[in-house]
Amino acid sequence: MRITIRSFARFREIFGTEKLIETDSFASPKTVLSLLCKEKECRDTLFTPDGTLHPHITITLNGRRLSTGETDETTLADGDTLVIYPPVSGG
Amino acid sequence: MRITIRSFARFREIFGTEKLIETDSFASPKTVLSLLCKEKECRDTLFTPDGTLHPHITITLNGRRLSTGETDETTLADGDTLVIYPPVSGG
Amino acid sequence: MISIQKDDIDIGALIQQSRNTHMGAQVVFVGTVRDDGIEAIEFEADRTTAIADLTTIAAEATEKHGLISVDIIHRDGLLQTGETILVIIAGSAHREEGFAGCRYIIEEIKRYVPIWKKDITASGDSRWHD
Amino acid sequence: MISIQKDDIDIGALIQQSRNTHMGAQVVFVGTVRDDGIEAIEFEADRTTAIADLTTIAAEATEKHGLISVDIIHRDGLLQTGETILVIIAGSAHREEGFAGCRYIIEEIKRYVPIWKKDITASGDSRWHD
Repeated sequence: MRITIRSFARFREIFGTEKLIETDSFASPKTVLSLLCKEKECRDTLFTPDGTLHPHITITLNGRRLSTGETDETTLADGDTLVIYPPVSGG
Repeated sequence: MRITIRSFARFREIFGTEKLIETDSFASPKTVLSLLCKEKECRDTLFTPDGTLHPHITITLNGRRLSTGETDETTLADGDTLVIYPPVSGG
Repeated sequence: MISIQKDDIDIGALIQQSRNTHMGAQVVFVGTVRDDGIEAIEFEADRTTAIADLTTIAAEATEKHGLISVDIIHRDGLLQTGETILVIIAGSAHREEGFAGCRYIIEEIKRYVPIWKKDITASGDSRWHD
Repeated sequence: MISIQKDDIDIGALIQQSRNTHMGAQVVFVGTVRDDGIEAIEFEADRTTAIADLTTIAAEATEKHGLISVDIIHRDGLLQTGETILVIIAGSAHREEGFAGCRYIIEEIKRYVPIWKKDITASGDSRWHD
Protein backbone atom coordinates (compact mmCIF):
# COMPACT_ATOMS: atom_id res chain seq x y z
CA MET A 1 0.00 0.00 0.00
CA ARG A 2 1.04 3.64 -0.53
CA ILE A 3 1.12 6.20 2.24
CA THR A 4 1.73 9.91 1.67
CA ILE A 5 3.89 11.65 4.25
CA ARG A 6 3.87 15.42 4.41
CA SER A 7 5.81 17.66 6.74
CA PHE A 8 6.16 21.34 7.60
CA ALA A 9 8.72 23.95 8.64
CA ARG A 10 11.89 22.47 10.14
CA PHE A 11 10.74 18.94 9.30
CA ARG A 12 9.96 19.90 5.70
CA GLU A 13 13.59 20.93 5.30
CA ILE A 14 14.67 17.49 6.59
CA PHE A 15 12.04 15.13 5.17
CA GLY A 16 10.78 17.09 2.17
CA THR A 17 7.32 18.56 1.63
CA GLU A 18 5.75 15.30 0.52
CA LYS A 19 6.90 11.69 0.10
CA LEU A 20 5.20 8.48 -0.97
CA ILE A 21 6.11 5.40 1.05
CA GLU A 22 5.37 1.90 -0.26
CA THR A 23 4.85 -0.51 2.60
CA ASP A 24 3.17 -3.76 3.67
CA SER A 25 -0.48 -3.72 4.48
CA PHE A 26 -1.42 -3.26 8.14
CA ALA A 27 1.62 -1.07 8.94
CA SER A 28 1.21 1.46 11.79
CA PRO A 29 2.07 5.18 11.47
CA LYS A 30 5.15 4.59 13.60
CA THR A 31 6.34 1.82 11.27
CA VAL A 32 5.83 3.97 8.20
CA LEU A 33 7.66 6.91 9.79
CA SER A 34 10.59 4.61 10.58
CA LEU A 35 10.91 4.00 6.84
CA LEU A 36 11.13 7.71 6.09
CA CYS A 37 14.89 7.96 6.46
CA LYS A 38 17.83 5.74 7.28
CA GLU A 39 20.54 8.20 8.38
CA LYS A 40 20.98 8.41 12.15
CA GLU A 41 20.59 12.21 12.29
CA CYS A 42 17.34 11.98 10.35
CA ARG A 43 16.00 9.14 12.52
CA ASP A 44 17.03 10.96 15.71
CA THR A 45 14.81 13.85 14.63
CA LEU A 46 11.74 11.65 14.99
CA PHE A 47 12.70 8.89 17.43
CA THR A 48 14.26 8.73 20.89
CA PRO A 49 17.18 6.29 21.45
CA ASP A 50 14.71 3.67 22.74
CA GLY A 51 12.71 3.87 19.51
CA THR A 52 9.64 5.84 20.60
CA LEU A 53 8.48 8.96 18.78
CA HIS A 54 9.62 12.22 20.40
CA PRO A 55 6.72 13.45 22.55
CA HIS A 56 6.86 17.01 21.16
CA ILE A 57 6.12 15.78 17.63
CA THR A 58 2.52 15.77 16.43
CA ILE A 59 1.34 13.23 13.85
CA THR A 60 -1.93 13.62 11.98
CA LEU A 61 -3.65 10.89 9.97
CA ASN A 62 -5.90 12.30 7.24
CA GLY A 63 -6.06 15.57 9.20
CA ARG A 64 -6.83 14.07 12.63
CA ARG A 65 -4.23 14.23 15.41
CA LEU A 66 -3.05 10.88 16.77
CA SER A 67 -2.27 10.10 20.40
CA THR A 68 0.95 8.27 21.25
CA GLY A 69 -0.92 4.99 21.50
CA GLU A 70 -2.57 5.56 18.14
CA THR A 71 0.73 6.15 16.32
CA ASP A 72 1.84 2.71 17.49
CA GLU A 73 -1.38 0.78 17.06
CA THR A 74 -3.46 2.31 14.25
CA THR A 75 -3.55 0.26 11.06
CA LEU A 76 -3.07 2.40 7.97
CA ALA A 77 -4.94 1.93 4.72
CA ASP A 78 -3.81 2.48 1.15
CA GLY A 79 -3.99 6.17 0.25
CA ASP A 80 -3.74 7.46 3.83
CA THR A 81 -1.85 10.70 4.47
CA LEU A 82 0.36 11.19 7.52
CA VAL A 83 1.58 14.68 8.43
CA ILE A 84 4.49 15.38 10.78
CA TYR A 85 4.52 18.63 12.76
CA PRO A 86 7.47 19.99 14.72
CA PRO A 87 6.52 21.99 17.86
CA VAL A 88 4.39 24.97 16.80
CA SER A 89 5.45 28.62 17.17
CA GLY A 90 2.63 30.71 15.69
CA GLY A 91 0.62 33.51 17.21
CA MET B 1 -14.35 85.64 50.26
CA ARG B 2 -15.78 84.16 47.03
CA ILE B 3 -15.65 80.45 46.23
CA THR B 4 -16.64 79.00 42.87
CA ILE B 5 -18.54 75.73 42.97
CA ARG B 6 -18.82 73.67 39.82
CA SER B 7 -20.57 70.37 39.35
CA PHE B 8 -21.10 67.71 36.70
CA ALA B 9 -23.67 65.27 35.35
CA ARG B 10 -26.47 64.50 37.81
CA PHE B 11 -25.16 67.13 40.24
CA ARG B 12 -24.99 69.76 37.51
CA GLU B 13 -28.72 69.29 36.97
CA ILE B 14 -29.33 69.85 40.69
CA PHE B 15 -26.74 72.50 41.64
CA GLY B 16 -26.07 74.16 38.27
CA THR B 17 -22.86 74.15 36.27
CA GLU B 18 -21.21 76.90 38.28
CA LYS B 19 -22.11 79.00 41.30
CA LEU B 20 -20.34 81.71 43.28
CA ILE B 21 -20.68 81.49 47.06
CA GLU B 22 -19.87 84.45 49.32
CA THR B 23 -18.73 83.26 52.73
CA ASP B 24 -16.68 84.15 55.77
CA SER B 25 -12.94 83.74 55.63
CA PHE B 26 -11.53 80.44 56.92
CA ALA B 27 -14.58 78.39 55.86
CA SER B 28 -13.99 74.71 55.07
CA PRO B 29 -15.18 73.01 51.84
CA LYS B 30 -17.87 71.24 53.84
CA THR B 31 -19.15 74.54 55.23
CA VAL B 32 -19.26 76.13 51.79
CA LEU B 33 -21.08 73.10 50.33
CA SER B 34 -23.65 73.34 53.12
CA LEU B 35 -24.46 76.85 51.83
CA LEU B 36 -25.08 75.56 48.31
CA CYS B 37 -28.76 74.82 48.81
CA LYS B 38 -31.37 75.02 51.54
CA GLU B 39 -34.09 72.60 50.37
CA LYS B 40 -34.02 69.24 52.14
CA GLU B 41 -33.89 67.21 48.89
CA CYS B 42 -30.97 69.25 47.67
CA ARG B 43 -29.08 68.96 50.97
CA ASP B 44 -29.80 65.21 51.16
CA THR B 45 -28.00 64.82 47.84
CA LEU B 46 -24.75 65.91 49.46
CA PHE B 47 -25.13 65.13 53.16
CA THR B 48 -26.14 62.13 55.25
CA PRO B 49 -28.72 62.67 58.04
CA ASP B 50 -25.89 63.12 60.57
CA GLY B 51 -24.41 65.93 58.49
CA THR B 52 -21.39 64.24 56.91
CA LEU B 53 -20.75 64.30 53.16
CA HIS B 54 -21.92 61.14 51.35
CA PRO B 55 -18.85 58.91 50.96
CA HIS B 56 -19.49 58.29 47.23
CA ILE B 57 -19.17 61.99 46.44
CA THR B 58 -15.78 63.32 45.32
CA ILE B 59 -14.78 66.92 46.03
CA THR B 60 -11.85 68.59 44.31
CA LEU B 61 -10.21 71.84 45.38
CA ASN B 62 -8.51 73.66 42.51
CA GLY B 63 -8.31 70.33 40.65
CA ARG B 64 -6.95 68.21 43.54
CA ARG B 65 -9.14 65.55 45.16
CA LEU B 66 -9.84 66.00 48.86
CA SER B 67 -10.00 63.22 51.45
CA THR B 68 -12.92 63.16 53.89
CA GLY B 69 -10.77 64.77 56.56
CA GLU B 70 -9.68 67.51 54.18
CA THR B 71 -13.24 68.48 53.23
CA ASP B 72 -13.88 69.15 56.92
CA GLU B 73 -10.61 70.77 57.89
CA THR B 74 -9.09 72.54 54.90
CA THR B 75 -9.28 76.33 55.03
CA LEU B 76 -10.39 77.85 51.73
CA ALA B 77 -8.97 81.04 50.25
CA ASP B 78 -10.66 83.72 48.16
CA GLY B 79 -10.91 82.59 44.54
CA ASP B 80 -10.74 78.85 45.25
CA THR B 81 -12.78 76.49 43.07
CA LEU B 82 -14.57 73.47 44.49
CA VAL B 83 -15.91 70.79 42.14
CA ILE B 84 -18.50 68.17 43.13
CA TYR B 85 -18.51 64.82 41.34
CA PRO B 86 -21.25 62.21 41.57
CA PRO B 87 -20.01 58.59 41.29
CA VAL B 88 -18.31 58.14 37.91
CA SER B 89 -19.60 55.86 35.14
CA GLY B 90 -17.21 56.31 32.22
CA GLY B 91 -15.24 53.73 30.28
CA MET C 1 -1.94 59.77 22.80
CA ILE C 2 -4.33 60.73 25.59
CA SER C 3 -7.52 62.49 24.57
CA ILE C 4 -11.14 63.19 25.39
CA GLN C 5 -12.97 64.21 22.27
CA LYS C 6 -16.37 64.39 20.60
CA ASP C 7 -15.05 63.08 17.28
CA ASP C 8 -15.10 59.42 16.35
CA ILE C 9 -11.85 57.48 16.68
CA ASP C 10 -10.00 55.98 13.71
CA ILE C 11 -8.97 52.82 15.53
CA GLY C 12 -6.94 51.35 12.67
CA ALA C 13 -4.89 54.53 12.28
CA LEU C 14 -4.36 54.77 16.04
CA ILE C 15 -3.07 51.18 16.24
CA GLN C 16 -0.69 51.90 13.37
CA GLN C 17 0.60 55.16 14.91
CA SER C 18 1.07 53.52 18.27
CA ARG C 19 3.21 50.69 16.98
CA ASN C 20 6.99 50.46 16.95
CA THR C 21 9.42 47.62 16.26
CA HIS C 22 10.14 46.99 19.96
CA MET C 23 6.60 45.66 20.36
CA GLY C 24 5.44 42.13 19.86
CA ALA C 25 1.91 42.79 21.07
CA GLN C 26 -0.77 45.44 21.10
CA VAL C 27 -3.76 44.74 23.33
CA VAL C 28 -6.67 46.97 22.42
CA PHE C 29 -9.83 47.56 24.42
CA VAL C 30 -12.76 49.12 22.57
CA GLY C 31 -15.81 50.13 24.58
CA THR C 32 -19.02 50.49 22.58
CA VAL C 33 -22.58 51.65 23.24
CA ARG C 34 -24.55 48.46 23.89
CA ASP C 35 -28.26 48.34 23.12
CA ASP C 36 -29.83 47.14 26.35
CA GLY C 37 -33.08 48.93 25.63
CA ILE C 38 -31.51 52.34 25.06
CA GLU C 39 -31.13 54.52 21.99
CA ALA C 40 -28.00 56.44 22.90
CA ILE C 41 -25.78 57.50 25.79
CA GLU C 42 -24.86 61.07 26.63
CA PHE C 43 -21.31 61.21 28.01
CA GLU C 44 -20.14 64.13 30.09
CA ALA C 45 -16.56 64.60 31.30
CA ASP C 46 -14.64 67.00 33.45
CA ARG C 47 -12.14 67.13 30.63
CA THR C 48 -9.29 68.86 32.46
CA THR C 49 -9.22 66.52 35.42
CA ALA C 50 -10.04 63.47 33.29
CA ILE C 51 -7.07 64.11 30.99
CA ALA C 52 -4.79 64.53 34.01
CA ASP C 53 -6.13 61.28 35.49
CA LEU C 54 -5.75 59.35 32.22
CA THR C 55 -2.17 60.60 31.96
CA THR C 56 -1.49 59.37 35.50
CA ILE C 57 -3.10 56.00 34.77
CA ALA C 58 -1.08 55.60 31.56
CA ALA C 59 2.15 56.30 33.46
CA GLU C 60 1.21 53.85 36.23
CA ALA C 61 0.31 51.12 33.72
CA THR C 62 3.60 51.68 31.90
CA GLU C 63 5.55 51.45 35.16
CA LYS C 64 3.67 48.50 36.72
CA HIS C 65 3.33 46.38 33.60
CA GLY C 66 6.38 47.35 31.53
CA LEU C 67 4.42 48.76 28.61
CA ILE C 68 6.14 50.40 25.66
CA SER C 69 3.27 52.71 24.72
CA VAL C 70 -0.20 53.62 25.92
CA ASP C 71 -3.01 55.38 24.08
CA ILE C 72 -6.32 56.27 25.69
CA ILE C 73 -9.08 58.08 23.82
CA HIS C 74 -12.50 58.54 25.42
CA ARG C 75 -15.34 60.26 23.65
CA ASP C 76 -17.91 62.57 25.20
CA GLY C 77 -21.21 63.94 23.90
CA LEU C 78 -24.12 61.95 22.49
CA LEU C 79 -23.23 58.47 21.22
CA GLN C 80 -25.72 56.15 19.49
CA THR C 81 -25.86 52.38 20.08
CA GLY C 82 -23.01 50.69 18.24
CA GLU C 83 -20.71 53.72 18.43
CA THR C 84 -17.20 53.69 19.90
CA ILE C 85 -16.97 55.13 23.42
CA LEU C 86 -13.38 54.41 24.30
CA VAL C 87 -10.20 52.97 22.84
CA ILE C 88 -7.22 51.84 24.93
CA ILE C 89 -4.05 50.52 23.26
CA ALA C 90 -1.34 48.91 25.39
CA GLY C 91 1.81 48.12 23.40
CA SER C 92 4.36 45.73 24.90
CA ALA C 93 7.18 43.35 24.08
CA HIS C 94 5.08 40.30 25.04
CA ARG C 95 1.38 39.60 25.35
CA GLU C 96 1.26 39.12 29.13
CA GLU C 97 2.19 42.75 29.86
CA GLY C 98 -0.17 44.02 27.18
CA PHE C 99 -3.20 42.18 28.59
CA ALA C 100 -2.36 43.10 32.20
CA GLY C 101 -1.66 46.74 31.34
CA CYS C 102 -4.77 47.19 29.20
CA ARG C 103 -6.95 45.63 31.90
CA TYR C 104 -5.38 47.82 34.59
CA ILE C 105 -6.17 50.94 32.57
CA ILE C 106 -9.86 50.21 31.99
CA GLU C 107 -10.38 49.22 35.65
CA GLU C 108 -8.75 52.44 36.85
CA ILE C 109 -10.82 54.54 34.44
CA LYS C 110 -14.00 52.92 35.75
CA ARG C 111 -12.87 53.45 39.33
CA TYR C 112 -12.35 57.21 39.40
CA VAL C 113 -11.95 59.17 36.14
CA PRO C 114 -14.61 61.95 36.08
CA ILE C 115 -16.76 60.80 33.17
CA TRP C 116 -20.48 60.14 33.49
CA LYS C 117 -23.15 58.63 31.30
CA LYS C 118 -26.84 59.23 30.91
CA ASP C 119 -28.96 56.65 29.09
CA ILE C 120 -31.35 58.00 26.47
CA THR C 121 -34.27 55.75 25.52
CA ALA C 122 -36.23 55.75 22.26
CA SER C 123 -39.10 57.56 24.01
CA GLY C 124 -36.71 60.35 24.96
CA ASP C 125 -36.47 59.48 28.65
CA SER C 126 -33.06 59.86 30.19
CA ARG C 127 -31.39 58.62 33.34
CA TRP C 128 -27.92 59.20 34.81
CA HIS C 129 -26.02 56.11 35.91
CA ASP C 130 -25.42 55.98 39.64
CA MET D 1 -14.08 35.72 10.23
CA ILE D 2 -11.40 33.05 10.46
CA SER D 3 -8.54 33.28 7.98
CA ILE D 4 -4.91 32.51 7.28
CA GLN D 5 -3.64 34.81 4.59
CA LYS D 6 -0.54 36.42 3.11
CA ASP D 7 -2.21 39.82 2.77
CA ASP D 8 -1.99 42.50 5.43
CA ILE D 9 -4.98 42.94 7.72
CA ASP D 10 -7.12 46.10 7.79
CA ILE D 11 -7.61 46.07 11.55
CA GLY D 12 -9.91 49.11 11.68
CA ALA D 13 -12.25 47.64 9.06
CA LEU D 14 -12.24 44.26 10.80
CA ILE D 15 -13.19 45.82 14.14
CA GLN D 16 -16.01 47.72 12.44
CA GLN D 17 -17.34 44.63 10.61
CA SER D 18 -17.18 42.54 13.75
CA ARG D 19 -19.24 44.93 15.84
CA ASN D 20 -22.95 44.76 16.56
CA THR D 21 -25.22 46.60 18.99
CA HIS D 22 -25.34 43.69 21.48
CA MET D 23 -21.68 44.34 22.30
CA GLY D 24 -20.32 46.65 24.93
CA ALA D 25 -16.71 45.57 24.45
CA GLN D 26 -14.29 44.40 21.80
CA VAL D 27 -10.97 43.11 23.08
CA VAL D 28 -8.40 42.98 20.31
CA PHE D 29 -5.05 41.23 20.35
CA VAL D 30 -2.56 42.26 17.67
CA GLY D 31 0.65 40.28 17.36
CA THR D 32 3.50 42.08 15.59
CA VAL D 33 7.02 41.20 14.42
CA ARG D 34 9.30 42.46 17.19
CA ASP D 35 12.87 43.48 16.39
CA ASP D 36 14.98 41.45 18.79
CA GLY D 37 17.94 41.42 16.43
CA ILE D 38 16.02 40.04 13.47
CA GLU D 39 15.03 41.51 10.12
CA ALA D 40 11.92 39.47 9.38
CA ILE D 41 10.05 36.28 10.23
CA GLU D 42 8.97 33.68 7.73
CA PHE D 43 5.66 32.13 8.80
CA GLU D 44 4.56 28.75 7.51
CA ALA D 45 1.17 27.18 8.24
CA ASP D 46 -0.62 23.95 7.53
CA ARG D 47 -3.51 26.10 6.37
CA THR D 48 -6.20 23.42 6.20
CA THR D 49 -5.63 22.08 9.70
CA ALA D 50 -4.87 25.52 11.12
CA ILE D 51 -8.19 26.91 9.85
CA ALA D 52 -10.04 23.94 11.33
CA ASP D 53 -8.23 24.44 14.67
CA LEU D 54 -8.93 28.19 14.72
CA THR D 55 -12.60 27.49 14.04
CA THR D 56 -12.66 25.03 16.96
CA ILE D 57 -10.89 27.52 19.25
CA ALA D 58 -13.32 30.30 18.28
CA ALA D 59 -16.29 28.05 19.10
CA GLU D 60 -14.75 27.01 22.43
CA ALA D 61 -14.00 30.62 23.38
CA THR D 62 -17.56 31.62 22.47
CA GLU D 63 -18.99 28.80 24.59
CA LYS D 64 -16.67 29.12 27.61
CA HIS D 65 -16.62 32.91 27.81
CA GLY D 66 -20.00 33.92 26.39
CA LEU D 67 -18.60 35.86 23.45
CA ILE D 68 -20.86 37.42 20.83
CA SER D 69 -18.35 37.27 17.98
CA VAL D 70 -14.83 36.06 17.30
CA ASP D 71 -12.47 36.96 14.46
CA ILE D 72 -9.05 35.40 14.04
CA ILE D 73 -6.75 36.29 11.15
CA HIS D 74 -3.18 34.98 11.07
CA ARG D 75 -0.76 35.84 8.30
CA ASP D 76 1.80 33.54 6.73
CA GLY D 77 4.75 34.22 4.44
CA LEU D 78 7.58 36.69 5.02
CA LEU D 79 6.81 39.50 7.50
CA GLN D 80 9.19 42.36 8.26
CA THR D 81 9.73 43.79 11.76
CA GLY D 82 6.80 46.00 12.70
CA GLU D 83 4.29 44.11 10.54
CA THR D 84 1.06 42.57 11.80
CA ILE D 85 1.23 38.80 12.35
CA LEU D 86 -2.13 38.13 13.91
CA VAL D 87 -5.37 39.86 14.89
CA ILE D 88 -7.91 38.39 17.32
CA ILE D 89 -11.16 40.23 18.07
CA ALA D 90 -13.41 39.03 20.89
CA GLY D 91 -16.73 40.88 21.04
CA SER D 92 -18.83 40.59 24.19
CA ALA D 93 -21.52 42.29 26.21
CA HIS D 94 -19.06 43.20 29.01
CA ARG D 95 -15.31 43.59 29.22
CA GLU D 96 -14.62 40.60 31.50
CA GLU D 97 -15.72 38.04 28.90
CA GLY D 98 -13.89 39.87 26.13
CA PHE D 99 -10.56 39.87 27.97
CA ALA D 100 -10.93 36.24 29.10
CA GLY D 101 -12.05 35.04 25.66
CA CYS D 102 -9.33 36.91 23.76
CA ARG D 103 -6.67 35.59 26.12
CA TYR D 104 -8.00 32.03 25.81
CA ILE D 105 -7.77 32.22 22.02
CA ILE D 106 -4.15 33.40 21.84
CA GLU D 107 -3.04 30.82 24.41
CA GLU D 108 -4.73 28.00 22.50
CA ILE D 109 -3.21 29.19 19.21
CA LYS D 110 0.26 29.14 20.78
CA ARG D 111 -0.39 25.71 22.27
CA TYR D 112 -1.21 23.69 19.19
CA VAL D 113 -2.24 25.43 15.94
CA PRO D 114 0.13 24.29 13.16
CA ILE D 115 1.94 27.53 12.37
CA TRP D 116 5.71 27.91 12.57
CA LYS D 117 8.16 30.77 12.38
CA LYS D 118 11.71 31.11 11.17
CA ASP D 119 13.74 34.17 12.15
CA ILE D 120 15.61 35.91 9.36
CA THR D 121 18.54 38.12 10.37
CA ALA D 122 19.99 41.07 8.48
CA SER D 123 22.93 38.89 7.39
CA GLY D 124 20.48 36.44 5.80
CA ASP D 125 20.85 33.69 8.42
CA SER D 126 17.68 31.92 9.36
CA ARG D 127 16.58 29.70 12.25
CA TRP D 128 13.33 27.87 12.96
CA HIS D 129 11.86 28.38 16.43
CA ASP D 130 11.82 25.20 18.50
